Amino acid sequence: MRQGWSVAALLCWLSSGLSATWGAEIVVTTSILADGVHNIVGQRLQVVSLMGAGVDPHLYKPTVRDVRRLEQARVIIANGLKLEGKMEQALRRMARRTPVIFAAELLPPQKLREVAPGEYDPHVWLDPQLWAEVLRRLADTLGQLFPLWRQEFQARAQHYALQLQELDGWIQQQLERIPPPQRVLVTVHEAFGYFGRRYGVQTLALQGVSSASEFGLARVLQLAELIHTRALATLFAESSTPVRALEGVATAVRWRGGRVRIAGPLYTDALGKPGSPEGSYLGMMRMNVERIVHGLLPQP
Amino acid sequence: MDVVWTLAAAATLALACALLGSFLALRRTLLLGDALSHAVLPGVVLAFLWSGSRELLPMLLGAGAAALLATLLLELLQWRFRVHPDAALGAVLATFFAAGIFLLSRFAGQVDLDAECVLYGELAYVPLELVSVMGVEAPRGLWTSAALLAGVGLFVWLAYKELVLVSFDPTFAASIGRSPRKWSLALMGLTAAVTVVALELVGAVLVVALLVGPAAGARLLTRRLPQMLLVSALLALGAVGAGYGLAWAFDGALAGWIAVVAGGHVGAIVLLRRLRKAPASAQEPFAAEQDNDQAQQPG
Amino acid sequence: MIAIECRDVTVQYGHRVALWGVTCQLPAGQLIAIVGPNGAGKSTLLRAMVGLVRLSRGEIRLFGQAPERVRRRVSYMPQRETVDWDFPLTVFDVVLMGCYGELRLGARPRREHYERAQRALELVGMERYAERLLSELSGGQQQRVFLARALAQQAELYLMDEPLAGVDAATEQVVLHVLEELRRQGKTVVVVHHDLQTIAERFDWVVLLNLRLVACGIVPEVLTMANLHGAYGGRLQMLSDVAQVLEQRRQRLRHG
Amino acid sequence: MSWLEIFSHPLVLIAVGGNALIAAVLALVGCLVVLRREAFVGDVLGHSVLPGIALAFVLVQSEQLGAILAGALGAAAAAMLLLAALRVEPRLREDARLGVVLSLFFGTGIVLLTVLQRHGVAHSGSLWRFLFGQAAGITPAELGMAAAIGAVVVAAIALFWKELQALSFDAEFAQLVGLPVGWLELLYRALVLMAVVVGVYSVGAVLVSAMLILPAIAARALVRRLPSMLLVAATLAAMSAVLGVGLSGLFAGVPTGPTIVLLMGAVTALVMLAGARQSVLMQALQRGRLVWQQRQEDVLKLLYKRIESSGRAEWSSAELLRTLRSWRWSAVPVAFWLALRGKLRYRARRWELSPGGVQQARQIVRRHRLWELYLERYVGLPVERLHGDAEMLEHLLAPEMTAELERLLGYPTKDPHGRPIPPED
Repeated sequence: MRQGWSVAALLCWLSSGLSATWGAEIVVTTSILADGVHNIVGQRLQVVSLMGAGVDPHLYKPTVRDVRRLEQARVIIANGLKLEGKMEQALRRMARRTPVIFAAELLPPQKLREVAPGEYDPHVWLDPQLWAEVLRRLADTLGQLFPLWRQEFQARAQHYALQLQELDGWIQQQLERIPPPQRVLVTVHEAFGYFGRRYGVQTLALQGVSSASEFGLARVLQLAELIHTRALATLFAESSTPVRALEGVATAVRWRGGRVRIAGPLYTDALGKPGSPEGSYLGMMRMNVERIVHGLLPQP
Repeated sequence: MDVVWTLAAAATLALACALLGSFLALRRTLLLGDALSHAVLPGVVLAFLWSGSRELLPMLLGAGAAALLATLLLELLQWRFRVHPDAALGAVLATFFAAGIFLLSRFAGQVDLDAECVLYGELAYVPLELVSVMGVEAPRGLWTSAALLAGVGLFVWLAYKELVLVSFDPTFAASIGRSPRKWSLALMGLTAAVTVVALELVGAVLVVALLVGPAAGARLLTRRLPQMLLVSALLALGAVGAGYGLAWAFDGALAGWIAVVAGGHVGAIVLLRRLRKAPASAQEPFAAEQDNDQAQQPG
Repeated sequence: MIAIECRDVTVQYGHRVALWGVTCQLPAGQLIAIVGPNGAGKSTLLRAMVGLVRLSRGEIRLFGQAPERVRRRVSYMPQRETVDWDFPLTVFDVVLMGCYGELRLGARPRREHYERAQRALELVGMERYAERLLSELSGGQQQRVFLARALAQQAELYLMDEPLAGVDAATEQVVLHVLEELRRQGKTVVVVHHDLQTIAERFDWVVLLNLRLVACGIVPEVLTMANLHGAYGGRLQMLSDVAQVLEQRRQRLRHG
Repeated sequence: MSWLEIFSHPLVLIAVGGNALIAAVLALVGCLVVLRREAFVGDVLGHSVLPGIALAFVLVQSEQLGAILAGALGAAAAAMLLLAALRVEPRLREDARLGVVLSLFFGTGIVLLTVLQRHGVAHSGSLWRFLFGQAAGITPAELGMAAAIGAVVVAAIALFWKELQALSFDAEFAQLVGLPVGWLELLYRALVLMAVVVGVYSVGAVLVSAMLILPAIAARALVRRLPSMLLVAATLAAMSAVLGVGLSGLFAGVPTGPTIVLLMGAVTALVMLAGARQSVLMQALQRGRLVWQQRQEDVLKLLYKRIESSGRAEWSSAELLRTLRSWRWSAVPVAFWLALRGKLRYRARRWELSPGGVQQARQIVRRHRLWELYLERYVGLPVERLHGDAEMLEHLLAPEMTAELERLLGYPTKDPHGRPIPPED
């Protein structure tokens, strides 16, 4: 994957950094990224995320102050792989003035899921192992930008990676409780690709990777058919997309005689409200897995 | 610096829209902008699917082609099939837009593309995209809107006489050899160009607001055409400035606030004129005639 | 010298026949009236003379040439109602439009044009209203502005559509005075008019029309009881019945 | 999945029912809107709903059907009020008023959206859905709501039919006649509001304005009378909805809402080109039929004149062919057609006009010569021009007009060229 950051950017960063009158050191797009970066830089650098909780990164409308923050940030970190829609285009063009790092694009392509020729699934953070690697690479890159704290960033990344490893083990163990045929995750838009790949959970979704594309009736019927034949019991709503779409599928399955309920909502593209348990990445993932397990375990 | 860039780009675009909007207001075809801003979607999507890239040029070509087709269809519906202008506009607008969404869902479903993202620009991003032309570094948006303003300005400067004549008295214009059809098509084409460029830059809602608001407000405030053009330009700049201030104060979407101000100020003017006229006991010398004039055209 | 020559002029709007086989020669330097009942095709004939209307059959020659080629020498004054009088223009702006025919794209009017417009305004007695807005004018004043605009064109042939319709007495006098002034200058003036009384007193030539030419010539010869009965009488009812039948059968009158 | 399976699937039936109902309701109201030349109001109202919904989201913090609808209704009503209020200023024309309200409300909608985003209200992004609509995801609750509002709209139109008709055609007259114009105007606006709000919730703002306008234009071109126009518009709309849902059910990636609109657009285009009376095709057909009828009458007249001049009433095949060809090549197929219709007979190796043929020919010649006399005596056309115009008019005269013409001309027996005018029989 091409390097998201270039030497030229470093030079102009040096010049613009000094003139920074106000604004965060690091500006990050999604709240999930912000949580990760915060775990790398700790208190050294101020981390600000543009998108709040429950916001669908794809349909995000920037405000004037967001632009000011981007303008004056020392480093901008975005997820990339077209998660941020229109904003990504603008950020790519900004790369000449301010260093912009596309976190997901730090990973080698073979580790990514290709959903269409040249298009990759951006939801890398839902696989803790992969997310740990992203953060590790991010720490190296940030280390180059801030040589003073290189070791510290890498140490913190390493420490956080252990927590992620522990989370990974916990998830593995939790998912064991679900009988294999039931290990199917049905959501509105296809966010759990990496999660499914990591833990052997099959994922089905109404929409493709982008939550903005409009699904047709055919997809609803096809999904309902699949759910009915596989006798699946639970559909999962998401925090950043409407639940109405799933109700259609549920109605279809119920009419075919199947029993199905809508659980969740799961957090996919954004963390929960700050301060709440699902306000941090680790909390969010635990909440998600608990809800998945609870949802997929056969009801008494 | 981002403030200056954004304001400059928005202001130049607003001026171009205000200038053009004034003539559209006189010809009562202000809604053309709204119709075209929807009608270009299929053209843009086809351009994207065909060229596989979101670069400006293919998008503009696609949008331009769609706008031209929409304009011809409008003419056909109105002249050949006697459909009322409003209905023709609505029909073309909706069908073209639906075609656009159809193409998007059918062929670009997987690729991360949607009406909101592929078509409508975002004014806030303007300062972030710097491009250097002849050594001067300025946002791409500023260059395009400056070129647009130059184009519209030149057109109005050169064809001012003809535009006024054709809009005021088409029959007389025809009798001295200036064909009204040719000039109205030229005006429609220019509107299509402004809409297409502005769409890519600031999004659909702002295009309509900038085309309609200042022109409608100026129409109320002034009595002579040259004054109207000037006042509509000032109102446009005012809308951009006030919009930016409000967007900054409430940390809201810039395009949204400018649209609110551009649309809202007309309501305020109407209210003020109502208040000023109602208690005014001493009628102006010609008010008698003016009143019957108003009676003749109940809007 | 013949100013206007019409040969078998036939005009069809969609499927309604407006003019049928009108053939006549109108002399130059005369005050000519086109008169006839409602729907007789008076305005259509005038607009045909300016080249604003496509002829289904026949042709029209102005000074021996096609109307399109002599635009500069012809001035046309449309009916008042065709215009939005709430347009943000002053009286002077409108009169100045009379000179636009000579100005190239982008060329600004020069001093001589301003003077010509000023003189035209004086001729119609509207010079005090030069800076006044259109929306502040009465019906008569609007008519005089249109007349001034026509005069500003300084043409040889003036074609005026109902210049005296619905105007106050003062404006009527001004218009008639201007018509006489134009005739004195040897210009040809063709006026669509309905009041036979004024025509008898003030006009030289008359074209009596009702879908087809009833009569054309000097006033005393044309305004005879027989002709008037022919034009206004009922016996041409059959013709309008047929026009009505054409309408129903959607039959285009293509012939010859 | 085949067509049959699709339409037996309960979910599809809901989507079909919902979309067809909404399309029909919008089409009914659309007719009134288009006839009142307010077609663009639908588009403006559709977009003005956005701030209302955003506000409902801010207050209720979730996607409750009731709250969303209340918000949408409130905003649309406010937009309508503002439109009416702005009407007080004559300098502000209709298109300016619509543009101002559109930008004001749509701008407010976007501003509220960013406020929602800032406060992290759940799935604020989904508001865009109300613009582009999610016609495939119609839920039973929405179907019920659409049915309820549909019933109200249909009942109101049926009940107050003549009043609404009068109001749309000539409001001043309606007032003079004593109709409660104020209340009727309110009723009309309420109908539009309800239809638009329900439509926006399920198919999106832009598709609403399409369904308001397209069926009305198509129906107007197809039928003359207002009641049948409403019926045809509603049927066309419902049919394209059913087909649209079916297609989007069968083929993946085919969006439901836009497909319905495209189908409706295609129907309208088809009607304009081929279906309607004044459509391109129909007029061509009519003209064709007329010309063919004229050709037959011309040939009959030609043969009758030959009988008149040569005194012989039958001809050999060669003679007949020579006569026809001398006049015009196309006369040959026409004669063949006349033979088929029994106007021309082949007896004992001879061609002759059948009694019916003779009778029709005489009538044509009679009309022709009467016309020549009229044109010569009243219209003052030069004699050599008479034949041309009379040639044209003879085909058009209805029998009663010919009798009236004869009475006017004083029952003449000779035409301007001295030829006898056959009596009427």
